[in-house]
Amino acid sequence: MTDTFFVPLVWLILLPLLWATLAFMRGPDRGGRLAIAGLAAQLALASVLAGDIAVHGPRNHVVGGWPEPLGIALVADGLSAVMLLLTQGVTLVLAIYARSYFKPGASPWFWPLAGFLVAGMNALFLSGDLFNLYVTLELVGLAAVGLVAAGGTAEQIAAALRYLLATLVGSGAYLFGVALLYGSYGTVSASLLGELVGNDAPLAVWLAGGLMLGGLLLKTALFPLHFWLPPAHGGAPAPVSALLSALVVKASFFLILRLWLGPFASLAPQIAWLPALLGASAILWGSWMAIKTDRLKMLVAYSTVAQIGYLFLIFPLLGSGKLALQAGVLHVVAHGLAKAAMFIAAGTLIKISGNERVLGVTGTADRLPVTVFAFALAGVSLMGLPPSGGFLAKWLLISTALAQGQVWIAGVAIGGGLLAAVYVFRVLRLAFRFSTAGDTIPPARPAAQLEWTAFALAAASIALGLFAMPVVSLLEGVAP
Amino acid sequence: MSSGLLYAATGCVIFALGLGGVMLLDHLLRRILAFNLMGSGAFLVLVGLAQRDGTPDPVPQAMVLTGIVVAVAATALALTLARRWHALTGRDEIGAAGKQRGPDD
Amino acid sequence: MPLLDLLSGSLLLCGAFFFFAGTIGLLRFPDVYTRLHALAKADNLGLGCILAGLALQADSMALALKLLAIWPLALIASAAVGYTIARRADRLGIVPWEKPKP
Amino acid sequence: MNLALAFDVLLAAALLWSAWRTLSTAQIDRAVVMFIVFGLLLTLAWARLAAPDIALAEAAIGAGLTGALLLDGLAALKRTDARRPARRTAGKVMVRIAVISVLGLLAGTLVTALISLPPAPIRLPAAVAGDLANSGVSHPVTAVLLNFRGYDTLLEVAVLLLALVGMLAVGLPPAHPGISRNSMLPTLARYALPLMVLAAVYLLWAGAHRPGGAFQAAAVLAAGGVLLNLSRLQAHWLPASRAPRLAIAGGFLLFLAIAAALLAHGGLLRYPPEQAGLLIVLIESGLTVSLAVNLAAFFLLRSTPENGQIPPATAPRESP
Amino acid sequence: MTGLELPIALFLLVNLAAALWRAARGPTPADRMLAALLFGSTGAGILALLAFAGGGPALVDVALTLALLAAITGIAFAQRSWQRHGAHEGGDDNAAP
Repeated sequence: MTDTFFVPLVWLILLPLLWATLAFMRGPDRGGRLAIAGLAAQLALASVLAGDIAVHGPRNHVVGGWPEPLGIALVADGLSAVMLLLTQGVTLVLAIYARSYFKPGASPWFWPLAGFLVAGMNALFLSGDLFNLYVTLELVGLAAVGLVAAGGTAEQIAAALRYLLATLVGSGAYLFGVALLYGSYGTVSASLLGELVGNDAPLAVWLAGGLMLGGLLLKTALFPLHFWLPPAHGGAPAPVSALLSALVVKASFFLILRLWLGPFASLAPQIAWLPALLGASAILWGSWMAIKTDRLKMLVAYSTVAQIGYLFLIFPLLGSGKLALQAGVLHVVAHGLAKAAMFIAAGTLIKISGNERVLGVTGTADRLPVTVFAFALAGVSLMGLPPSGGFLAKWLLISTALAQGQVWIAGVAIGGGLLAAVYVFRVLRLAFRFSTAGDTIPPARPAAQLEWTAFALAAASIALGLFAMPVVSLLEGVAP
Repeated sequence: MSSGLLYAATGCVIFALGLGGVMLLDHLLRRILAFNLMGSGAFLVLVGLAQRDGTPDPVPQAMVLTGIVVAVAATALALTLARRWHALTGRDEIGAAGKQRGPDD
Repeated sequence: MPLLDLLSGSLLLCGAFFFFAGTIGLLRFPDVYTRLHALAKADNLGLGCILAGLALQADSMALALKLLAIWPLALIASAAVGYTIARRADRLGIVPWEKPKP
Repeated sequence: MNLALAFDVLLAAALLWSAWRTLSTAQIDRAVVMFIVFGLLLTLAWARLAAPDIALAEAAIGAGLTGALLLDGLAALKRTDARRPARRTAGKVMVRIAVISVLGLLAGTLVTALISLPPAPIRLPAAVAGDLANSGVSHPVTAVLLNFRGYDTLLEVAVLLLALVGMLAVGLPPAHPGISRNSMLPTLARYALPLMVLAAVYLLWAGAHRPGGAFQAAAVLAAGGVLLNLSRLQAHWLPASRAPRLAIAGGFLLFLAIAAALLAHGGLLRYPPEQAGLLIVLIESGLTVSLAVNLAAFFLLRSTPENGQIPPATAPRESP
Repeated sequence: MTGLELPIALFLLVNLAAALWRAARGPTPADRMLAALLFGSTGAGILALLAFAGGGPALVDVALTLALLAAITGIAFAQRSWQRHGAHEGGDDNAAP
């Protein structure tokens, strides 16, 4: 075994493909342990890769030994490393949760689907080729749809169908953009396109950018293209909702960021106000719906709609310095951890109380202290209170916005935090209330894995605020 | 106008037709067909535009082959979902894409 | 080889004629059974002539054989499908058209 | 040449018209037929675009599998196709008009953008031709698919496998008991199947040096599976049946294993030039089996077994 | 090459366009299917002609594949989806567990 064999960034793609296929081969309900072992190995690989990048800068792998533009290059920079770490870490914890959450037969093909999902996301974070990214987008999209539908109720099937159509339209528009780019420049390599696309780009390239951005915004569920998200994320089984909200929407966001900073860097600044404006609307609309809805997981799903909005507030600020990018990526990580925690905490609450309404959490703090505490911690991060990762992200965002004179962005960020407080406290107030019905419900104790996984994720989201330096320093090397 | 460019232009219109179909039509099967039209339009642009000077280009051709496989996969999954939905509810539509008839209201 | 070209060309024209006749039949005949009949003509004769005409021009034996192999395939397919569709039409109670009595 | 241009213009018009009718025709079964017609026209377009590989794939997949899948899905979905009264409020009509005009504008802008596009600065066909000798195959498209961009193909096979897992997770439709016993069909299938296998082997073999390859071969084989099932010579597969799963996973795992083993050789899918041909043949053979079973499973895999005989209840309904 | 290939291919395409009209019009589902089948055989003819009009011998393989598989759509149509309107025949999805 030579040292070329052990290339972490390649194995991050091959390993999940391998265990997903093995799980499929072994049949329904099989592969859980394999998946956890694989994910643990992947987490180690991602850490090694991140360490490599921190020391040596971005890593490349030329697939097949054919340099671009003929071949495909895999590229790992600090941004990829952060996303990879987040993905492996969150998925590993969720896998442990899912193993006790799903009873045999409840979601027999969860493991292969999750494996392909992770493989698709890892491949997406690492690809430097726009057409290859299309294939990874489809891998992620179809896996996510399968996971949503796996619950099997009519509601879930409808959510999955709506999601499928949205994701297919999104990737179709993206593919069309790729076709236009190939026609214009004769290559689909992101790095080469970055050099070729200039201010004088022909109309076809602008159209390509618009179509790709539009398609990816639909996949990221940015307001007003968010219509498919609440039923899909709110209706899916809890571990699936967590995967989708914490990671999958971030994958298409990552790709937007990559295109924005890479191939379209010279065109993008002229329309930067648009995503920011939509982001601000998303924060207001999503928060308002989260305050209004009467179902617990719907509340969490609408909170995702709102939190996605923050990610797009950074776009007008990207022009000067790294701070905006760091704020955005910190928000991705903080929200990923917090939202995964919140969804699985909500899942446990619903599973134990048997009630999926927000009112169903009444009095659960007595019986499920760890889960309610996890929910509260995740809420702290979403609201952006210190010392959480959410706080740090928001603080960076607000100070950058103020430094650049974009006061309205700072205002929206602060307002969004207050709105988040309203919907988080709406749940917590009920949880800490005495329940009159509490005595009639048998005091079922959930498995420790269900409670402590949520706690671990929520605690990580808080701890991010204290130990953010590694993440921030990884992003130093990302080309703007 | 070279034949590559002619088919690329045709692809643009087919793509727009398909996009409109997915957005505006009701029947699930028809929306699946519309999505396939979208894909075919994009494929025509990919190959046609790259070959607008008349020389065949194997790279976009290989990409289209990959794209066709992906489209078949997506179609099969979409059909299964549509049939499952029909089996559960007897309906063949889920409401237009922009309209929220989700479980939350 | 002008004779070969002449033969090939006339076979191609002949094929075109049969295809044309088949399409006319498909458009003009009154019911599914008669249209099926028209389609069978087009398939069998039109395609056969065209393929034979092209086979005469083939520069390799393999290509000529491949061209001629298409024909029986098309014959089998049209026979099977024609039979299946006609049978199904009959089962579904579609009554064959008859010339209106004067 | 003017005739060629006339051919292209007429074909483009027919493509547009069939696409439009697919979306606009009132009945859903007409829409499916128009779509199948669209696929056949598209095959001709690929032929005109000097893309015989795509034409082969489109012909094999469109005429075989997709058509059968759509018609089978149509049978399931149209039973309740009672014409709903059009509920068109003024607001909806406005949205409709807005969307259509935006898309019309988009299409128009796209076409103008394409016409005025300057030539591309990078020309890949030359690069492909330059490295073809080291790719292990002599057909450029196969070289791109399995070597230069083999990583795309690896992920694409994963997508196909994933779609099947997704179908299993969603819940498969039950077996179709079939409409009528047709004595002609088994005979046809018995004649046609060996020819299909022969054609598939030929396409697989051809792929190395001329248009063809694993996917086209697999599509033909899958069509054979569909034909066997339609003529009741092959029963449906069940989610629990292990053999199809093993076959599907096998070819993909072989591809993964070779891709990974080549890491030791310097990079993912980095074939040593002298063994590239052999390795590509190995991968393509595995993939043909795997893809064929995977594609056929889209049609054959069902949630309930077929009892193999016509249920008595069907017979009376057959007669008028 | 006799020079007739492309004109005849064009002529067959005109024929196809006429058949397209039948495909769109019906009146019975079978008529639409017949038109689609005519597309299969005429398509094979056009492909073979195009092969000799500069398209290259690979198009003969396409024609062969098309002819080989042309029957499947028609059979799937007859066996699966051609039913009287409103008739509830077998293969009921509602029987799913």
